[in-house]
Amino acid sequence: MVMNIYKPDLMKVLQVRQQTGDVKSVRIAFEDPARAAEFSFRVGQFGIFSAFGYGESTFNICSSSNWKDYIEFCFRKTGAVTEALWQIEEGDTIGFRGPYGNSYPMEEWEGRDLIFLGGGIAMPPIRCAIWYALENRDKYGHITVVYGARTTRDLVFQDELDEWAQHERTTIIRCVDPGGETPDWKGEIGFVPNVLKKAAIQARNAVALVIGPPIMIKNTLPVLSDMGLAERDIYTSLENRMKCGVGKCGRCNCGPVYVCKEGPVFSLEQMKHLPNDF
Amino acid sequence: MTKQLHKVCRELLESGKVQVIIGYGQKDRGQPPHPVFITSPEEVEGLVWNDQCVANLTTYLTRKEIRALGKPAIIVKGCDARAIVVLQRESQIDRSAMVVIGMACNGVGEPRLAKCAACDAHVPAHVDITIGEAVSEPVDPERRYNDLNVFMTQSTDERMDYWQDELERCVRCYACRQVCPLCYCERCVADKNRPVRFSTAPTLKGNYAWHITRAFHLAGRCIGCDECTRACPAGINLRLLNLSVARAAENAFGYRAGLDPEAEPVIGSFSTQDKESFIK
Amino acid sequence: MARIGVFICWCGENISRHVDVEKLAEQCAHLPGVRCCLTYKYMCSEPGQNLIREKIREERLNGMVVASCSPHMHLKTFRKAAEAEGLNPYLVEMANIREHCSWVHHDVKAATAKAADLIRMAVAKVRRNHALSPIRVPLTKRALVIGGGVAGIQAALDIADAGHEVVLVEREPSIGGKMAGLSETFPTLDCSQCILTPRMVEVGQHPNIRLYTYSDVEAVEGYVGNFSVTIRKRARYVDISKCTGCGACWNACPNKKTPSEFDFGMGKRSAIYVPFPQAVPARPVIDANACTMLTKGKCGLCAKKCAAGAINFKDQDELITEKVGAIVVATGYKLWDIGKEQENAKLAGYGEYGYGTYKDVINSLQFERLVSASGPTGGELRRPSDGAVPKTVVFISCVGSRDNAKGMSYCSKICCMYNAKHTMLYKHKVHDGQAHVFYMDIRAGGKNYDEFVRRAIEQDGAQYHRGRVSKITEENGKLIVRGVDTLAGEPVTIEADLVVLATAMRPADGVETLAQKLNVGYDEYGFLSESHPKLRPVETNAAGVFVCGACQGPKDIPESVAQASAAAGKVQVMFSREEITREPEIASIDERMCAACFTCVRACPYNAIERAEIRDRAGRLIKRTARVNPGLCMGCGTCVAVCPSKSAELEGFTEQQVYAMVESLG
Amino acid sequence: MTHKQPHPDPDMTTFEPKIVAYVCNWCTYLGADLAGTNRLEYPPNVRIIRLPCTGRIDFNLIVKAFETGADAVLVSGCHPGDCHYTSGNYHARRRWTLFRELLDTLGIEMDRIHFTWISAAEGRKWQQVITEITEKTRQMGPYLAYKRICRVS
Amino acid sequence: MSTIIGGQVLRDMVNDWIGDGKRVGGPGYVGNHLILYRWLHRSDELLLESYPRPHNSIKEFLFPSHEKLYHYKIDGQHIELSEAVLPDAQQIIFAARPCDAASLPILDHVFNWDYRDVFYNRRRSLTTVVTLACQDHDAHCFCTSVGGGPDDERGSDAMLFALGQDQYEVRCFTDKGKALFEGKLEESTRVGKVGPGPERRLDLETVREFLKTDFESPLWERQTLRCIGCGACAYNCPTCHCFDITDEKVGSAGVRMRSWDSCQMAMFTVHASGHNPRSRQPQRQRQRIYHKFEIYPSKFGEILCTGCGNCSRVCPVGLGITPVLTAIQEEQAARAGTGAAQEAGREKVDQ
Repeated sequence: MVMNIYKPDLMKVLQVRQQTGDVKSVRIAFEDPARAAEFSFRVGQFGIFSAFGYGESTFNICSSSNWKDYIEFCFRKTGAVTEALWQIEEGDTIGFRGPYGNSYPMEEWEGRDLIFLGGGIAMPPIRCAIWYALENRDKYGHITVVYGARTTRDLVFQDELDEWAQHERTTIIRCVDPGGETPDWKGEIGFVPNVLKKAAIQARNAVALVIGPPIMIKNTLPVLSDMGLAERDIYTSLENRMKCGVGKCGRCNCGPVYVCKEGPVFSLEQMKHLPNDF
Repeated sequence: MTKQLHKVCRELLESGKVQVIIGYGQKDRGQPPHPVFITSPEEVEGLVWNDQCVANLTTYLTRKEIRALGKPAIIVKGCDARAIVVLQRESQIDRSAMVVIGMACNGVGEPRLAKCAACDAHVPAHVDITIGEAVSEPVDPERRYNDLNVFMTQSTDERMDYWQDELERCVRCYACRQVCPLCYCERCVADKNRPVRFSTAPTLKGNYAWHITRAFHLAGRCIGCDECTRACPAGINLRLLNLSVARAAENAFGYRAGLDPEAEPVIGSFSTQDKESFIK
Repeated sequence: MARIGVFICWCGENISRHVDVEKLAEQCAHLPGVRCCLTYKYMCSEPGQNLIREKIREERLNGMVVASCSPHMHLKTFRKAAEAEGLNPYLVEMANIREHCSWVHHDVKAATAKAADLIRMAVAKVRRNHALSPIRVPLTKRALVIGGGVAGIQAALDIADAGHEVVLVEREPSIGGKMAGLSETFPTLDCSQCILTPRMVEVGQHPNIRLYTYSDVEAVEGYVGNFSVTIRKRARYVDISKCTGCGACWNACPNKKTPSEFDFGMGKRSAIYVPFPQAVPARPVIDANACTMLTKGKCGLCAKKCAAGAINFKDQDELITEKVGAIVVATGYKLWDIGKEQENAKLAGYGEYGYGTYKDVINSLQFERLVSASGPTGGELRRPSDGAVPKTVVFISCVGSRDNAKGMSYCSKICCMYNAKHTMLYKHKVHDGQAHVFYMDIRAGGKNYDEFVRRAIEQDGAQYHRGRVSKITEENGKLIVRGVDTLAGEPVTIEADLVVLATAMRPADGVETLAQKLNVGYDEYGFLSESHPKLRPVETNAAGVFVCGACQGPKDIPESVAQASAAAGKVQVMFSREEITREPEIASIDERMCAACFTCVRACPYNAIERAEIRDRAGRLIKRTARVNPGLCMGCGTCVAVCPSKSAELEGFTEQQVYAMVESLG
Repeated sequence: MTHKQPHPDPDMTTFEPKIVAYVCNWCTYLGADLAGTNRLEYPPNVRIIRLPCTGRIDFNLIVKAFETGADAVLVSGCHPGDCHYTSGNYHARRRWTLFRELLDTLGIEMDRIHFTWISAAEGRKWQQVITEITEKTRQMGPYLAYKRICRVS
Repeated sequence: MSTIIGGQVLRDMVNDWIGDGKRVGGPGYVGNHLILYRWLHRSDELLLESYPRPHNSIKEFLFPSHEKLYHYKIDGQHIELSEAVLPDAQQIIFAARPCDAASLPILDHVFNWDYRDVFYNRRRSLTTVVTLACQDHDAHCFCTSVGGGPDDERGSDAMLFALGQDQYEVRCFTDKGKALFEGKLEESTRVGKVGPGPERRLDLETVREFLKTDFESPLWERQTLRCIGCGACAYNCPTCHCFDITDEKVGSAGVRMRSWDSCQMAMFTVHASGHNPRSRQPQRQRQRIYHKFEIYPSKFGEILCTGCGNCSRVCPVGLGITPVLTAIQEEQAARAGTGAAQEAGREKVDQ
């Protein structure tokens, strides 16, 4: 059968959870069992999801690659496609093609401490890495997660944050921007970089994954380098606009790379070679 | 006229009255003049004026990149000047914060552009400085819309076939929109997808809806500078559509765009005495 | 929304007779997003609504389409039912498969297909509806009543008695309207003045009623709860606060020749006059055209005679602005002046009856004046031509009414009753006189109405001829009335001394311009359009504007008074709350995308869009934009259509919803 | 190049024209309701889309109706002067005066687009207008030219 | 030894191809003065002489302005996908210009690296390219500056060389070319004429040096201010290949459509959050030049430009690539300032 690289697989919607006022996470599975069997991906990769009649959008696959019977993605209602996806219910059918892009070098990170820093809607791309690390707990050192959002209502996957806190050698720190807390808020108050500095984690041979709005990344880097992380140990995932996902349509081209092929995961060292055009 | 233009522009720049001159330059003789932005008095020599200066420079007055250069002086022909009147009426520009240099013009383009045959604005109106002389006498509507009248002698089916061939070539490069001084929207309705009002793919269906939308958004506004027709790489005669809505506004409401800054625009206002014969 | 419920109503058999509701339910169950689809015999009934509420709970519906009658009928009903169950009312849409489908298409297959399309469109729309909550708007608890006839008086008194301030505007120098001019009223023959005058006095003295007589409504701005009404108080040339009503001025006035409008030209009055003795306010007014002092500057006797010095020839019109929350229109009626010349071509008038040429051919209101005790002849019936007591009087019904060819096609409803009354009054005044009535049908449907007409015929000997009058000619002092009596089957010729025409009842002059000022609809005859003939007879499509009495259609006094109280009731319902909740279906503008061309500002009929500026914290101008004032916007959507970049959006009819409806027909 | 030989003509008798009607909520919609309450029968080919006022009816909607396969489009609202929003129909009248010229230039068949004023009291006129348009469109047959333009999927 | 063919024989061959169902694309008149590549109905629409080159490119025949990727049908909760119908008619591009044909091998890279684009490849395999060597050129042509020339064989299956009096020399380079002219050629000794080709004005080495270092240079702003942000240059360029995927829905069925897009469009790179890395027009112009002369060469080893000059030919404001590259060259020359560097700079240009 001639391989039409743009044609998606049909996916059955298993479960839809509303995370916040405008963010939902959706669990989907392949309708075609053969495709389900042969499908695999690595954490950090993304997929392109179709709302038929409206178009396609790019989201990270936020479930762990070890979970075989479904994949999950998370989105905020901003445009035409996400508005259509907002209306899907259990039992509906949507399209998915992927996995695309590179992934977190989990093998390279084995034996090292992991620091995950997430801001706002950026938790999903980190969540898959955290689950993967927890499922191979012994391969990794201490895991620290600092996850911040504007207000308590904007925090995503709150139930799982609690679950992660149960694991040993794992520190989960939640924070909200000043003024976003509620009276019974037990977590930290402040921006992620400051909370991280306050936590004063001793990072022995650590690796960091930072995903969030550009301003958060800019302020977090100095804190991490003070903690002794080299630029090649700090990774992020770029949020470029993508359309084809297969390195053809030119949309995600930034400097020498096609972010959808050579990215979206880059170390800071690699990012040095990119013009600030992302 | 060019020397006169250089003198005027040098004075304007030196006196600090304006920070940039939007005019025509022609570095390489082989190619037609193109828009230039002169910011220092020395560069004024780079300005040219001849009958090849076809572009309508007023489209730059609403561009944020050009506004950043400071208070402009702009060189306009008679047809271009009318765009300034419309832009002023639609509160897009502050007329007092610019100097408009009107060039007398007896027709531009090699071969002569179609619009120049029925031009009644050889001497630009509502300008601050006029350079050169020309005689512009009124043109009766019959001659102004002659191209359209000739086209309309064809039957409905012939016209439909004609436009199906023409609009099939459109590849939606949007040159007609980007070159038009009156297409200044923050984000064009063609770029909005909630909802998608017409297909953005260059299907014949999408092209029909796009060109209907573009032409109708010029109803009672199009000044007939015909930049869209010149800019279209597929050679589609958009002039006919513009003439159609212009003629409609003139026949029905005696209104011609860009002549009188105080006139009430056609769309958005109404008169209880508007005549029509098609509503049953 | 993706959990939609579709509820298809049989409407007894109004829908199910031409629309196969079961097959329809099957088809619509497959529409995208539809979770449950069922039919019921009477969806709007109690059990029907309970079924809906149960389904909302059971299926956790977040959107609902009711396929039944017109939204104008029951949209509010179903939205209330949804709201009671916690579903936002604006997530409920209706598909009109009755008035627009089963009632007008009798081919079952085509009607069912059309119903399916209408439901598909409604589902496509409701899936894109937003949950809205009504807009809260402050309320001015004052009412304006336009027209001081019996309806206006009743409405004003009811509202004032409920403790709210009322502004009553009457065009004539005194309130009382047409009823004040009547002699006695059917069916009880009690004297019109006796039952009306106490109410008029009550109005005059009511602390909550501010009375503007001899005044018109100049302009109305604003919207429900916040109207600003400009009233033109025409120059009266008499300061009613000083005047004691002693009458010295109108007795002294030399000009007694002006035809009295109140007597419809039957009597005369002076230049400074009080229309009728029981006028409220019982203060005179100077007729500027008749007073020689005002026209030629000569005379001024009245001023000399006035002890209170109340007369002021320099008086000017005065424009007064009143803030009111609700408006009741009670402008009443006029009888059709059926002479030859008519204001528009369609009306041909009844030249053949000689009205306007023969002095003794008068209309019913003129007859009322002649037999009224306060009338020009003091109650004695005398012919206008020579003052003789007419021995034979002919009353003609349906003059201009029920006549598609050259008059009004509707029935004026009260003529049969007052014709019978007139024959009785005539008998009581001229015992040996003979009354004849030409009629088509006797319409006497009210309480004791038919008995009243029987009495006129059997006891007072009125001769009723079932037939029309073809022509009236005058020969040597007698009016020859040629007609036919279809029951007797032969022509009838009567030599009458007096002919009274019961002409068609039409709305008062100038009601169209007033309606346009108030944005109220009116029909081809000028009667104001009520919001719904059966369910909302006293409301209009303009929120906060109510109608009662003859301005809404021909009716008699009991009905006018009943409607007046109904309108007053509606105003009191409105004033019972501290604020008005307004429909949230209004426009809004995406200020990031607006190109600030302000075409919408020009186009908005309510000036609800203003030019605004967006500045950063340092006060630097970022951009200009248009901005909608939610209090003024009435939701017409013109701004959406004229906006080139479609930055304007109208809730309830957003672009996404309308395009979804059209595309669902694809 | 769209090869422009028209479709084989479907035989006229079975052709049912599809008519999209954009109507204003206060007058024409109620006029249609009145036609219903008076049981004035008319052909079932029309699909009514209710909008608050003719002022709200966007020119793109006419084009979109043809795109979704309509053979005729009707736009109807309150008579001048009767508009519930006072001036919506005046704006619409001016808009259609200009828009018709543009569509005529583009070769759109103008007798497939109808504009009428129908008040809430004119149930009979609604019946007449719909019957007339349906018959006229039935004779003209399906709008092949625009269907050819829209051959997408 | 050379092989030649008569003009009339060529025209008959074109009619035969069209006759037996092949699709033939070539330059033809549009209106009375514009020449564009179009699908041809009859050979007399073909235009072979007296013009430098058409204003659009043969990209239209291999990577059309819009094409269907796949169909879908929605029924309640269930969705059905079906393949789009791929073309199967042979395609012959006749009388293309060498700078058009040269674009095909360049485009093959992007459409086949890692994922293979079945749509492009299918049309590419069905296509035979017959080019016509250039007799003359206009002020916009700069093929010689990017490794091309009036008789550049890249991408052509066969090439015609005008001999005058309606006679052409034919050189077949590939089996497809040979198969096409099977039995139609006559032996001859005459060799077709070739125009001189535009004088080489640009030196890509200096340009690439500038690009490597001067991403933030004010030159970009100065040179590209007049760009109005339309897509005319990209859509008429033989090598620009960016596209958008949109959804066309009618009723409950629809099709996913691929159509041309351009980095010059304001909305090309806008993020879902509203942030747009290239929000100003000079940034977008810079991206176009970087992608063509720095990024594509470093990734695929080919310059993404064949020097056809269409970008400046169709640009409403007389911009395109040549004015910017010339300005870069002048900047580099000026920056080299005095001494040997300048000498070397000029010498390199003269080759």
